[in-house]
Amino acid sequence: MSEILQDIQRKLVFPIDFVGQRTTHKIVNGALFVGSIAACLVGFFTQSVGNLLYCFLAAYFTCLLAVLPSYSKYNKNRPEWVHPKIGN
Amino acid sequence: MSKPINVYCSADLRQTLDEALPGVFSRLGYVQSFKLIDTKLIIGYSIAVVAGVSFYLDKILEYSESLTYQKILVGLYAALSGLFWYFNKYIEKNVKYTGINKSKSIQVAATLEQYTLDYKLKIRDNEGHVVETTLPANKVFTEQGYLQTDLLYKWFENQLNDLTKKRN
Amino acid sequence: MNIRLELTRFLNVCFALASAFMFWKGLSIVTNSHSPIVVVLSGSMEPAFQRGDILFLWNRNEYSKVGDIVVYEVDGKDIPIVHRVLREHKNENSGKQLLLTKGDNNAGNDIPLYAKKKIYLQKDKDIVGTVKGYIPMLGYATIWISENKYAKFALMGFIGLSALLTNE
Amino acid sequence: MFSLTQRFQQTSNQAITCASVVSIFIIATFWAQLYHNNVFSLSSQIANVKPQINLRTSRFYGSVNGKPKENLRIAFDLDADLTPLFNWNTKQVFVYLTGSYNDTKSSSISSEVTFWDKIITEKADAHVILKNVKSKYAIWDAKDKISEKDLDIKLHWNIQPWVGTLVYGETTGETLMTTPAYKKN
Repeated sequence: MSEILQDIQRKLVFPIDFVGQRTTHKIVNGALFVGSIAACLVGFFTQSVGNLLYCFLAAYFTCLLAVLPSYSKYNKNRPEWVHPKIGN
Repeated sequence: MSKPINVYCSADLRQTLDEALPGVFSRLGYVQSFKLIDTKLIIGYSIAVVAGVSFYLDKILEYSESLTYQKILVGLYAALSGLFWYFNKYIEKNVKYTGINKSKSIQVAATLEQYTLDYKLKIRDNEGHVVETTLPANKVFTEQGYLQTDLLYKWFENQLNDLTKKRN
Repeated sequence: MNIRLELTRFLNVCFALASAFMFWKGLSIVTNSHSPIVVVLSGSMEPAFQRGDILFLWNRNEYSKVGDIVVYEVDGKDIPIVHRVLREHKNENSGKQLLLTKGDNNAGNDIPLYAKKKIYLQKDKDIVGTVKGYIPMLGYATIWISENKYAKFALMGFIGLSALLTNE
Repeated sequence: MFSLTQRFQQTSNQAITCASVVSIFIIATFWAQLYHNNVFSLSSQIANVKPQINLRTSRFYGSVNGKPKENLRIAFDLDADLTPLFNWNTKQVFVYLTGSYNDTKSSSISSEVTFWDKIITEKADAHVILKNVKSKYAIWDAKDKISEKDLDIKLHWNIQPWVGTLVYGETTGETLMTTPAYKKN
């Protein structure tokens, strides 16, 4: 059971490099911050909690779209790792 | 060797390196001192025991019957958690290894920040000499996620030579 | 095998479970209610509360007021009920208070729901807490889990596994 | 952020943090609007309160062991404009008419009962005008008699928000009513 789950977990990794990780972190923080403020403004001026919720969800899903896939631009700065000695 | 890790996960890198330290230093002739680790484990497990007792009392007693005990246990839990936090922050201070080689003792503190691969080390001996250095994790890991212990050993050997040079 | 390493890893699992449980216990002591956060299970308070809404309770008030939304438990039934206080009769000499409740969406009062022969609830015995705050919808997951036994096991397994697999 | 699940978790965590800050914003503006509209001093007119008492023997009308219980119903007029209670975080307003009274023998025994209530979900319906309406509930006391008591009748309201704390308040303009002695017909 746990082996299967571990296997699934390993397949779902889609890694990105360290520079990419820092970029996505910044994107998430920035986009959600801006999105929250926009949602508050839209919601307040239309006087509708529903609009606020839609706005906020839009920001959230945009974020997911921007950071979830391992786009190749997040993988341009892969460091050089050690090459294992043959016969090891 | 054990399971491969994902080399792009900073937490995995740090944990694997932390756990490799005792092996490297024992090859260098050091005997590990477990004082800090044991203290930490004792505090940690007393927290777990307090929570366990609280959970058990919650199962066997009615809410109103167990209330007094629960108040004490929650207080104890808060106090111990505070102690644990204090210990991590002001006493352990990221010290990952303490060891003695004859008359020399050595303390290794290490951190690896999120989203980086730089393992930052502070090696201190009993005479107060300190070496601050950085080990880029890509110098000791393969892309597949295996730690090359030999490379790690050699790297530490060089660092300790630096420390010895400083002393003389 | 390194016993300290295993102990440290196991401790992290313990911490994950212990902190969640002790937070709950701490909250229940502060609010003086044995379940300070409840999820609405029935539609009897619609449109105020729908199934899946999360309610925050407070039970340090000595008496309830008419119009308060209270959560109460009836002897022999293990599902707490969220309804509104329709009337109250209090005796400040004895500190006792009798309450009659009704669901906003129900036609009649709650007498048919009370234990046999009772036509009132007692504030000090039956009331779990008064509703103070509210978050819509988020509790729907817990309804799904409690009404689907496989989901419960899956969740427990998932929590345990993710605690074992993640290093942070 | 190295793996798909981590990125998902991190984004969701961050979103939850932001959502709680946004909720605080909603709650704060909600309260500010309530105070701005002076909702805690709204007035209501309650008039023409006519009590009527009869005897019931059902458990659902307060009777214990088949002993008859005095039940009270009233008819009343009501005019209250609750429009200011509606703002962007108001999901519904629950408005209820209560009577409070003390026990005739001991002043430390007191009661409050609900005669009538209504759920308002639309701002357009928030101006309540009622003429000679019968109370929704039959009232009895915890003891035997509801007759010959002085009831203080008041209109209360309770806002259920979309998110945040419940808000309670009462309107000014209370009326006194004395219930008659019960007469057998």
